[in-house]
Formats: sequence, C-alpha cells, structure tokens
Amino acid sequence: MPTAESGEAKGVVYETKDLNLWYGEHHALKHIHLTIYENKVTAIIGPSGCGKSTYIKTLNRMVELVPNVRIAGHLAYRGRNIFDPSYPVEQLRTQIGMVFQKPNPFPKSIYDNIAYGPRIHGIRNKKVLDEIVEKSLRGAALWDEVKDRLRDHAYGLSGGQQQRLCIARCLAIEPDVILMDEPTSALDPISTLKIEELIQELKKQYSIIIVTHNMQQAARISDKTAFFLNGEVIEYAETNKLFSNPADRRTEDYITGRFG
Amino acid sequence: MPTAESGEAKGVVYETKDLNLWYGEHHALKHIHLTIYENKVTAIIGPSGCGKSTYIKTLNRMVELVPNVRIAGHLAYRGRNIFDPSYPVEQLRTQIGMVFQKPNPFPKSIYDNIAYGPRIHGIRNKKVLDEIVEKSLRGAALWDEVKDRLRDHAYGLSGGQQQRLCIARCLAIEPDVILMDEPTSALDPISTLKIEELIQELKKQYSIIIVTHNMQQAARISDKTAFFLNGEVIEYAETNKLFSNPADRRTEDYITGRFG
Amino acid sequence: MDKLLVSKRMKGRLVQNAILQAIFFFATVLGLIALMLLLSHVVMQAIGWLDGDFLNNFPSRRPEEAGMKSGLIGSLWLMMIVAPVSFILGVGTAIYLEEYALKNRFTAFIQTNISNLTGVPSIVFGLLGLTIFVRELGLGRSVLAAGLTMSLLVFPVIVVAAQEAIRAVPQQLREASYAMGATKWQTICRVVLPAALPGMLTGAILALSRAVGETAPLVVLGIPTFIAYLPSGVLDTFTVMPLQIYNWTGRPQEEFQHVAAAGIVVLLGFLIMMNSVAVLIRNKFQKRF
Amino acid sequence: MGIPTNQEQPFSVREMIVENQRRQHWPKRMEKIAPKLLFTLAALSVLVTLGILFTLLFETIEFFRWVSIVEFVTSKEWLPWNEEHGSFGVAPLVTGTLLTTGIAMLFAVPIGLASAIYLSEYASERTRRIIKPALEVLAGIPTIVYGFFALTIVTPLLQNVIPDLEIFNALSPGLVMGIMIIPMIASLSEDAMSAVPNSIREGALALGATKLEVALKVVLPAAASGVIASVILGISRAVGETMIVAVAGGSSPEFTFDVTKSIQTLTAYIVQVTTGDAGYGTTIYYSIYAVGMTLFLFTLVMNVLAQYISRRFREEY
Amino acid sequence: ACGGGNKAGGNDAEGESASELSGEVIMDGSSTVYPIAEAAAEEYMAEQPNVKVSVGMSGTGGGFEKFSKGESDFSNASRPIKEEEKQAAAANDIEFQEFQLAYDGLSVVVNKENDWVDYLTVDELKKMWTEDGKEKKWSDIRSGWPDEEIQFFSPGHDSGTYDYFDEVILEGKEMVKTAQLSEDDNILVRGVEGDRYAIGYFGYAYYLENKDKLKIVPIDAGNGPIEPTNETIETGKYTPLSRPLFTYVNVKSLKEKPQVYDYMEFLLETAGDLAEEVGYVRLPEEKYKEQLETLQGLK
Ligand SMILES: Nc1ncnc2c1ncn2[C@@H]1O[C@H](COP(=O)(O)OP(=O)(O)OP(=O)(O)O)[C@@H](O)[C@H]1O
Ligand SMILES: Nc1ncnc2c1ncn2[C@@H]1O[C@H](COP(=O)(O)OP(=O)(O)OP(=O)(O)O)[C@@H](O)[C@H]1O
Ligand SMILES: [Mg+2]
Ligand SMILES: [Mg+2]
Ligand SMILES: O=P([O-])([O-])[O-]
Repeated sequence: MPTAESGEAKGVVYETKDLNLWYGEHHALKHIHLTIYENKVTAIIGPSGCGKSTYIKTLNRMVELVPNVRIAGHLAYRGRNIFDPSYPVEQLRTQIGMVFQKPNPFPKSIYDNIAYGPRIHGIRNKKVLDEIVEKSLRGAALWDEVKDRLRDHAYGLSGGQQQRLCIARCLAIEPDVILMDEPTSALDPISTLKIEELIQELKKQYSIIIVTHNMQQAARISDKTAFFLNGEVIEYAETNKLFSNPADRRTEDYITGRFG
Repeated sequence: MPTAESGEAKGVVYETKDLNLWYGEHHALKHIHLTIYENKVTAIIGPSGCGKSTYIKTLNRMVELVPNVRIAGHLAYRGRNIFDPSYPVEQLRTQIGMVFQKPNPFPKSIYDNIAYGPRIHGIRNKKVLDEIVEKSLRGAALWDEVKDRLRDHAYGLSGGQQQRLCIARCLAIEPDVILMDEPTSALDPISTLKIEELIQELKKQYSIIIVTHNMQQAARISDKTAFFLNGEVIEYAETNKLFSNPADRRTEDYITGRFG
Repeated sequence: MDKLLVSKRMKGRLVQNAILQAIFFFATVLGLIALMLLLSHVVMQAIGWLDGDFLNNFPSRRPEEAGMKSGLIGSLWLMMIVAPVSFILGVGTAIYLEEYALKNRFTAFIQTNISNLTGVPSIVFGLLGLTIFVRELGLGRSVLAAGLTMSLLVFPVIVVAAQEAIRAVPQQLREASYAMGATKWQTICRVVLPAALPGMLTGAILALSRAVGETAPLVVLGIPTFIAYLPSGVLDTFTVMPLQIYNWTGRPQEEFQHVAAAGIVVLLGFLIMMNSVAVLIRNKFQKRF
Repeated sequence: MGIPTNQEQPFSVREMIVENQRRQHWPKRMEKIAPKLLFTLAALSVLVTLGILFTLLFETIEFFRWVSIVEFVTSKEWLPWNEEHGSFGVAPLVTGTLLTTGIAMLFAVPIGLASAIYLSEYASERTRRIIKPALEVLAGIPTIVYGFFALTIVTPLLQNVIPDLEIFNALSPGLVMGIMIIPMIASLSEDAMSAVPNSIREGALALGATKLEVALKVVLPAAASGVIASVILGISRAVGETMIVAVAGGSSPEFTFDVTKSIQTLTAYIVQVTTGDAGYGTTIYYSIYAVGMTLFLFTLVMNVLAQYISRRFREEY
Repeated sequence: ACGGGNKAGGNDAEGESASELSGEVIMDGSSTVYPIAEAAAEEYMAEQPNVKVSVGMSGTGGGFEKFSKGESDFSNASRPIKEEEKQAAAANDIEFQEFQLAYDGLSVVVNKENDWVDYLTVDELKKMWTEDGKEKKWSDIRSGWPDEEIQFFSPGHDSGTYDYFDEVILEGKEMVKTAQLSEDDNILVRGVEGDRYAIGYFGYAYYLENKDKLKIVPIDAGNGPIEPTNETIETGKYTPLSRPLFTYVNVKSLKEKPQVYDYMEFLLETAGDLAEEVGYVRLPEEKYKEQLETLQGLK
C-alpha cells in the first residue's frame, strides 16, 4: 500500500494544490493540499461547517452552481486541470459520480431515476436499460424492496430508501470516482453495512471519496483519512495511522470526542 | 426507575393501544402497543422502512397531513385521546415539539426561524424574543457560530447547522415532549455529542422520543428502547436489557448487525 | 458503460446544448426585439409631442393642446381599485383551492371555471359589469364600477399564478410549522404566503398590465372618452388612457397619430413604474429552495 | 441550560404560551372564519360565471327565436347584415378564431417556453432579473397598440415575403397576438421551473447531464403542471382577445383556413357590433349574445380538456 | 337613472347669475360625431368651468341603448334613430328631441396613380359595389379602363357610413364579397393608398386630411360630376352621398337641468364652426336657427 507521501503519478486520481474557495466574502477552503489515490477509499472527516461538502463538491465542480463562488488554486483529475476550459464539465462529471447528503431523487418513477443517467448518455435499448437498473439497484441493496414497484414514484420511498436509490442512480453510469457526502447518514445499520460492503467491493474498480461524521465508519472502510477543520486540512494520513497515532493535537481531540 | 410493565398512570406520557395505520393500501403500523414514560428518553430503532418515522409522526398527528392515511386504535397523550375532536391538534402540537429527519428551516432569517414558534403563540415582546432566541440557539449548540449573523438567511447554513437550527426552533416553545426523527444523522460527532448531552439535560424537564439508526447512540442516551420491524413492535424494554439481553431472536440479530 | 462511446457522444451533446442554448437565448431576445421594434416605432412618433403640457392638459380637439391628464389620473384611480381587489380575490381563491378545498368535483368545477374565465372575452365582462355594477348596483359609470369589472376580468390570472406558487412551497416547510403548533391559517400566512409571494406577484403584474391596457370593456360600460376634470372619489366618472389612445388613433388628422403615440409612451411609462414596484418585491423574496 | 441571566426575572415560555392560548380567541376564530371567507372568494368566480351566463342567456334565447339553432350551427355563411338573404352560420367566425389562435400559439408556445428555459436554466440571476420584467411589459401594451402594430408594421413586412397577403389577414394578428402571449407563457413557466428544487438539478448535473438535459428531462417534466397552466392561459387569452383581431384581421367572416385572407373572429364580431351602429333590439343586437355564448362554450370545452390533460401530467416534488 | 339627477340645480336661490352653472352633462354615442362633441365640450367648459361635460363613444347603437335607459342626456348618432330604438325609449318613458349638427360627405376615392377614372355615375358605383357572383374588373365598368381586378375598401358593416352607402347606392343589395372592411377609416386610407386598382369610400374628414395621398372621384347623380367640397356639401349639390349627423337630447333633462339646456343651446350656436374645424361640413345657417327655435319651444 503506497503511503501518502509516495505519490507515484500512475495511481493518482486527484491532485490538489493550494486550493482556495470563497463563498462571497467567506473563505471556506484555505490552501488545501491533498492527493487522492486510485482504488482507495478516502474519508474526509471534520466538524460541521468545516468545508467537507464544499471540498468534494469542488472535485466535480458542482460547487460552481452556488452564485458568487470564487475558486483559486490547482486541482487536477488524472493529471488534467479540471478548470481547463477545454475540459467539458459534463465529461468530468460523467466520470465522477456523486451521492448527496440529502437524498434528491428526481420526481419520476424509480426506474426512470436509475435510467436517467444511461439515457442521457445515449443508451436507449430497453433490455440494456432493464439490466442496468437491476444491477444498480442490487448494488445499492435496494432491489429486493422495490423490484415489484419499479414504476412507482420515487417519492413514495422512505428517507433511507430514497438515499439508496440515489446511490443506485449514481452506480448506473459506472463512474471512475464516486464522491459520497454522508451517504449513510440517513440509513439504518443494515443498509449502512451493505453500503459499506459495497464500497469495499467497488474500490477494486473505482476510487471513492467519502465524507462522514461517523468515525467508526471512516475507520472501518477507508484507506486514507483527511481531517478538515475550519476550511483547512489539518492532517491527512493512512487511516490506521491517523486514528491510532494522530500527528496533530487537534486531530486527536476530535477523534477522541474531546474537541469543541 | 419504573419498569415498562409497572405503568403507573402519573408518569405516563403516551399510551398506545392496538394502533394501526395505513397509507392507502399499505399497512405501515400494525397493532402497536407502547407506553411512553415521563422524563425518559425513549429510543426507537429498526431497519429502514419499518415505520419509525410513521409512528412518531402519529404521536403529534403530523402523519395526517399525508393524503389517504387511515388510523385505527387508541393513542392517549397524558391520559387524553389525541384523536378526540374536542382536543385541538394545535394545542397538542404546542406541547409536542418535533425535529425532522431532513433539516427544514423556513426561508427566513435565523432569528425569525427561532422566533416563529413564540410569535405564533402570541409572544411579541422584542426583548423576550431576543432572549428566547439566544437561549434556544445555545441549547442547540449553535449560538457561537451564528450569533453575529442572526439576520442572515437560514439557507446559508451548512446541513449540520441547519439541523441544529431546527432543534433550536423546536426548543423555543419549551414543549413537554420532544419527538426527534434521526436528529443527528446529519451532524458531526461534536455537535452530536452536544445534542446528546442536551438530551440528557432536557429529560429532567421533558420527555424525549428519538428515532435513531445509531445503535450506540440509542444505547448511550436512552432509558427505554423499542425495536420496530415491518410495522410491528418486536421488543420494548429498558435499553440496558434490550441491548444486553434481548428477548427476541430478531432483536438480537438486528443489534448485532447479523440481520438482513 | 462504454467509456469510449460516452466520450464520443459527449461532443454531440455539448454541441446540442450550445446550439439550444443559443436558440433559447435568441427566442428570449426575439420577444425583446419585438418590444424594441414596437417601442422605437412609438417613441419616434411621440418625439416632440410628449412634454409637460401633454401630461398637464385635458383632451382637446386641437392636437397641439391635447393632453393625457384625465386619462393618466383616471388610470391611476382605476388601478387603486383593481390592484387590491383582484389581488385579494385572486390570492384568496388560490389559497382556498390549494390549502382548504377537498379534492372533489366541486373543486374541480371551480378550477375549470376559473381557467374558463380567462378565456371569456373582455367585452363580455363589459356586458356583465354594465348589467351588474353600473345598473343593478347603481354605481354608474364610476371608478368603482369600472374597477370591479376590471378586477373580475383579470383576477383569474392571479389565481392560476398563485396556485402554482403555493403548490411549489415544499411540504416540509408546512410540516415544520404545524409541528410548532401553528394553526393552518398561521401556517398559510407566515410560511406559505411569503414563500409563494414571488409567483403571486408575477400573476399580479400580468393581471394589472392587462387591466391598464384594456379598452373594450370600458367602452361597453360607457366610460366616457372626453373628460376635462378629475375624479375626486371612487363614485365619480372618469376616463382612462387606452380609451383616449383608441380615440386618437381613429382620428383623421395625421397629428393625432403622434398624440396617440405620446399617449402610448405615457401608458407604458405608467405600466413600467407600476410593475417595477411588484418586481422589486418579487426579487426580494425570490429564493430557490 | 442556563441563560447568562440579565437581572430580569426568569420567565417560562411554556407558561406564557398556555396563558396566551387561554386568552387568545382571535387565532381560533380566524381559523374558523378563514376557510369560509376564502370559500366565499373562490365561490365568487362561480358567481361571475353565472352572471356571465345570465347576461348572455336571455338575449341568446331571444336570438334563437329569430334564427334557428340548426342554421346557426350548420350554415357556413355569416351574413347578418344582409336583409334579403342574411345568414347566421357561426362556422366562419369559429374558423377565424381557430386560425388566429392557432397561429398565435404556434408562435408563442415554443418561444415562450424557450425563453422560460433560458431564463430559468441558463441565464444568470442578474440577466433574469432584467429580462423577465422587460418581457412582462409586452403583456401590458394596450391591445389596440398591438392591433396597429400588426396592421401597419407586421402586415407590410409580411407582404414582402408573401405577396398574396391581403391587407387584412389572419396571419399578422395571429403573430402579434403570439408576441403578446409570450410573456404570459414565459413568465409563468419560468416561475414553475424556478420552483423546482435545486437539489434535483444537482442530482442530474452530477451524472454528467448537460444543462439542456437537465432542463428538458428533469426540470420541465417536474414543472409540467405550471407549464401547462401557462399554455392554457395563453390559449384562453388568444381565443378571447379582441382588439388585435378587430383592427388587423378585417371584418369579413369567411369559412376558410387560408391565413392570407381577411377573416373575422367571434370576438371581433362582438366588438364590431357593440361599438357600432346596430340598433338596440335588432336581430344583430341579439346575435352578439349568441356569439358570446358560443365563445363561452368554446373556451369551456377547451378548458375541461386541458384540465384533464394537466392532471395526468402532474409530477409532485 | 344614474348619473343624471344629482347636483343638477347648481344655480339655486342664492341669486347667482344664470350664466354660472354647474352639474353634469352626459353625452355618449357615435364615434363619427365624437370630434364635434369633444370640441363643443372643450369650448363649453372654458365658459362654464363648473359644468362637468363628459363625452363617450359607444357607437350610435350603444349610445341609443344607454340613452333609452335614461343613462345619458345626449346620444350622438350618425344615422336617424331606428324604430326598435324608439320603442325602447318609449318603454322607459324617455322623451327625446332630434337635432342635426353637421353634414358628413362620403368621399369616394381611388389611388393617386389611377389615371383613368375622371368621375363615376351613381349607376356605375352601384354596378361596381353590388355582388353579382363575378370577378369585378375596371374594364367591366367602362370600356377602355384597365383589364384589372378592382380592390374594394369599405367601412365595416356596422358603421353609419356603411349603412348610408348601403341605403343610397346598394339599395339593400349585397356588397361585393371581395371588399375589405374595416371599422377604422384611417386603415381604408392606407388600403387605397397602397393599391393602384383600389377604390374606397369613407368620411369626408379622412379625405380632407389625406388629400395629397388620394384621388377624389366626383360623383354624377344626373347633374354632372360633383366633387365633395364644403360648399357642395353644405348646399346639397353633392348628392346622394352627403348625410346629416345628429344628436338626440333627453327632453326631461333639457327641462330639469339648466346646464343641459344651456349646453344644447351652445351646441347649436357653435356646431357649424366646430364641425368645420374637425373636418365636417356646416349646415346652412337657417337650419341652426330653426333648431334653436325648436329648442326654445321645449324649455
Ligand atoms: N407518504 C407515504 N405514502 C405511501 N407510503 C409511505 C409514505 N411514507 C412512508 N411510506 C411507506 O411506509 C413505510 C414506513 O415508512 P417510514 O418513513 O415510517 O419508515 P422509517 O422507518 O422512518 O424508515 P427510514 O429509516 O428510512 O426513515 C415504508 O415502507 C414507506 O415506503
Ligand atoms: N451556499 C453557501 N453560501 C454561503 N456560505 C456557505 C454556503 N454553503 C456553505 N457555506 C458555508 O461554508 C462553510 C462550509 O460549509 P460546508 O457545507 O462545506 O460544511 P460541511 O463540512 O459539509 O458541514 P456539514 O457537516 O454540516 O455538512 C460553512 O461555514 C457554511 O456556512
Ligand atoms: Mg456537508
Ligand atoms: Mg424515517
Ligand atoms: O360610431 P358610429 O356609429 O358613427 O359608426
């Protein structure tokens, strides 16, 4: 397992150098340096409002939808500057899947929710779509619950079911990287476990970046962990190391719950 | 500490007898029997879709806002049938505070969000309102973060901050019972810890019913725990007992994560 | 999914997006071009005729002396009736339909009825107003009679816009309010209406804009065109700008075409000022959820 | 949780609320009154319709004592002025109305929707705040002005392209009516689309959807009910519009679907008679009520249909 | 009746001179007569600033409808009152008196570039404008004229102008179907102006204002071709296309409201001048005198 410092270019997914972000006057990300590796699960932890969501929304440039956002610094995905105007943001986002903090299914049927991604990318074949839908729903541990009502409206699902639907929707386009913003915060332990297992499974092919509040979860599933505080990266290390032997006093305070 | 079976009328907040609820055809709550005690924290756990949210939304009759809901059975709050037409639902809800699964602040300023409850109940005095706002925000561990921008729009807050705002909003009317539907699922451990401490503090005066997916949380903060499955109450007992020595096989499977 | 296929298609999709964006933009601009064309045409004609005297004079047979004063003030009076009456009527109906009405046949009937009213020609409203307000209620050819007639004509637009706006307020917000023990009415007044206000104001803008420019129903009511005095109350007779414009455009003398153009410019100025109040409020409240 | 006590005596919100609830009868009373009050307002619209029906009904009946209903419905000639062989077949007026409305909608729906999509999905907040009210000005220009715009600017322009175009025709007022309706469709649809929560847009964008795909496949369906409502309003407005067609459409009712020919619409006929010379109490006088009734039924049928369609398309979010 | 009665007696017992009147005068009706009425109201209010004169333009028919319900003091008309309208007035006990204010000379015009038409006889006019199922060409009317289709422009069926033309030229027969009709005479002007083979007719004022854009057609009713001018119309030489314009006054108003009487008097005294100013033609002086006497008889 490569260490955080090794940085061999081949396995690098994201290279962040001196990234800064402002919401209007508010400096939400401050001089972020972070390298994210292939086929790893990278966890981002930190107290509420520290910029975790902001950071991962920057990775697929979703953060630019907020008006008055200003970004400065370097951020490369697979060696390519994501802010390069010749790099279509749609192409970037096709490769970067995202699961949000609040479930946000489309106001459509369960089937159409999953099929949306493949469809916009030109997959029309009914049979292929059916297969994708089933596979994705299985992947998100939702298939058994909804297989008989694929045509029902997605808003009839419970909160947890909706979130799993959003995960399935994201899996349907088989991205390269998957960003997850507290994907399990609305899920019960069983679904959470399934998702966690799934994440372990997926990391063989995909790189996963996950924001979580659940430190056990971070410890259980991630290979590397970054600790954010107040818009800064305080510590970034192998998960084992970070949890067992944090280099920074503030990290230690946070993970032991002494912080605040 | 009274046991679940003792049932002395004085300390009883809610008495549920053979409660059934249907969403259209879907039988979401099945023959629920549950007694909830004063100044206790009662946790409700169970897998996604088992009816936890439905049950606590029944306790303040919010579930009736869903069209085509049908309810049968007995549910008394402090000895009074909550479905009694002579018992105004607004009066019930004033006494029963609620915090939802998804944060839902009003599209108003932070201040106005908190002041909303007192205002609708006729409190107009600016000074009193100021105090209530401060007290409530402190109670929800949000004061320090927002004290300088009380007039800002609530939608500018992060997810976690928004949820704490909703908790503060609910505290502002000093209810008798507080219903919480996964109130910390979007919070970081530090805020969660504060909320948990707060819950411990509040239970001296208030009775709290909390839905949670986090079994550690249930174990940490609750006095009694009910395990729901598929719309039924499988087991209801002292939290210690339920977690250390569950009476039902399914409860054991669930809490040990073997379930599914 | 086939990565190669996806990136191959990407170009086409981006081009499609760009082309349609351009088309959408052009379509938007097309409306503005039409507006500009119309405005420039009118303004060119009005130049030299639109001055302080024009605003300060009463109508006259001599084009140089003809003015808009009675029409301008009359339209202002008319709007003072139409704005509140149609807004209350429209928003009230919308609230009833969205928040209170049961989903039964009667509600569906009212709903159909309201959209149907938007299609009833204004002249028929004129006949209605003449029968009911002018004659039965004995209001005469007054500001009040015309204002009520006009309100009935335009309020359905507000209903439809307000309904859509109310429907768009997330249910979670209502739930939050109910959970605080708020009554339904309190929830509506303090949560739903503020959140729905922008949409309602769009309706109001469209409705009032129409009310300002309508001619036909007022002709039927018998609202006079020539008036050389100002109303002092809602029961007085009055005239409005479109009637005068209508009169001027029909006159044989070329000069009156310019007077009419000046009148149109004044009317549009009036309209823009009226709308900008609503637009300001709307912008203040518009927030995406 | 203690509040940092300023020397004031501590108060209990709960007690204050209970006290207030005991004293305050106003909210409770309002709760009872409000629905009734609002119901009255809503019911008023029914009264208006009834009023219109009654205004129209008696004179319509009177009309049909002079002219047979069969002739009114089946004859293809509308020649009310001719005393010898006058004919009261409403069909030409209906085709006139259909033509102008059809042209207006063909023009206004695509452009209005395109504007709505542009404003809601592409334009910056600033642009939207400027363009939208500017478009709305179009809705307020007096229709008489539009009429002259159609006649004196649009018709001559069109005649350059279509030499056969008569000075009065269906095409030019139809187009101009379309211009008038654009803001109605654009503005109301834009409102409906803006109300679609951003989280849904984000969900789609994160899948690599272009703005176009988000607009057409997510936002538009989610806003369908509002969009349809705006189109219905537009059609209704076009059917009921009077002055534009009266000025620029001519006044020769012909049973034709040729848009280059002079036509007359139901509304234009009514305005022609009401502002004209026809004697009070003549057949012509009564005929406007029958035409008004036809128009009323016409829009009614259309609206019932539209309601049905709209109900089937509604997606809640 | 609404609007009429109130505050009528401005000149009350306080000994104000009869020349200081107040109260309302309500005039409605024909849009053709409107310019004269507007001019009179304007002038009258300069003399009697406390009298509130309002003038509407509901059209002759619409004016009579209100008049016969007692809602107006005056109803302007571009044609005499019809039998049905008389009955409606009688049913409401409305007594009225007709006054003529001016003449309008219907002017037949062709395109400026039309170099073949020198005049038209009444019969030719009739032949041209009556529908006979065939396409109308100029060469059909008089030989030697171009073999081109005639383009017709006429005021709308519901205008007094059409009515009058129908009565004296068409004599109740159907007008050519190809005629383009408009309620607005300015539009007819444009139509004729824009088509070399066009012919149209409309009010005299519209011809006067567009003299340089149009060519007037003298009409031969048996006494040689006569062109409409102030003189030929006033003296009645321009036949049969000149018609009187009327106002009808409610006799009860006349008797009970001094300002109505005063205004009527003013109308008759000034109508000639004002009519010419706005493009119509004055009546012979004796006609106004006669009518003033009629008025005095009604007091
Ligand atoms: N509005 C509704 N209409 C129809 N069915 C519903 C509705 N809300 C919930 N349900 C169904 O009722 C069942 C119970 O839902 P509920 O929201 O109470 O679950 P939950 O235990 O809170 O789950 P979660 O942990 O995911 O929030 C689920 O199967 C759900 O699909
Ligand atoms: N749209 C916005 N406009 C202005 N400020 C914002 C916006 N979104 C977030 N912020 C601010 O930026 C900071 C970082 O927010 P962010 O959402 O990234 O926090 P987070 O770490 O994800 O918190 P949480 O765990 O509560 O989701 C917070 O202080 C927040 O108030
Ligand atoms: Mg976050
Ligand atoms: Mg739930
Ligand atoms: O308005 P008129 O009745 O004179 O056409």
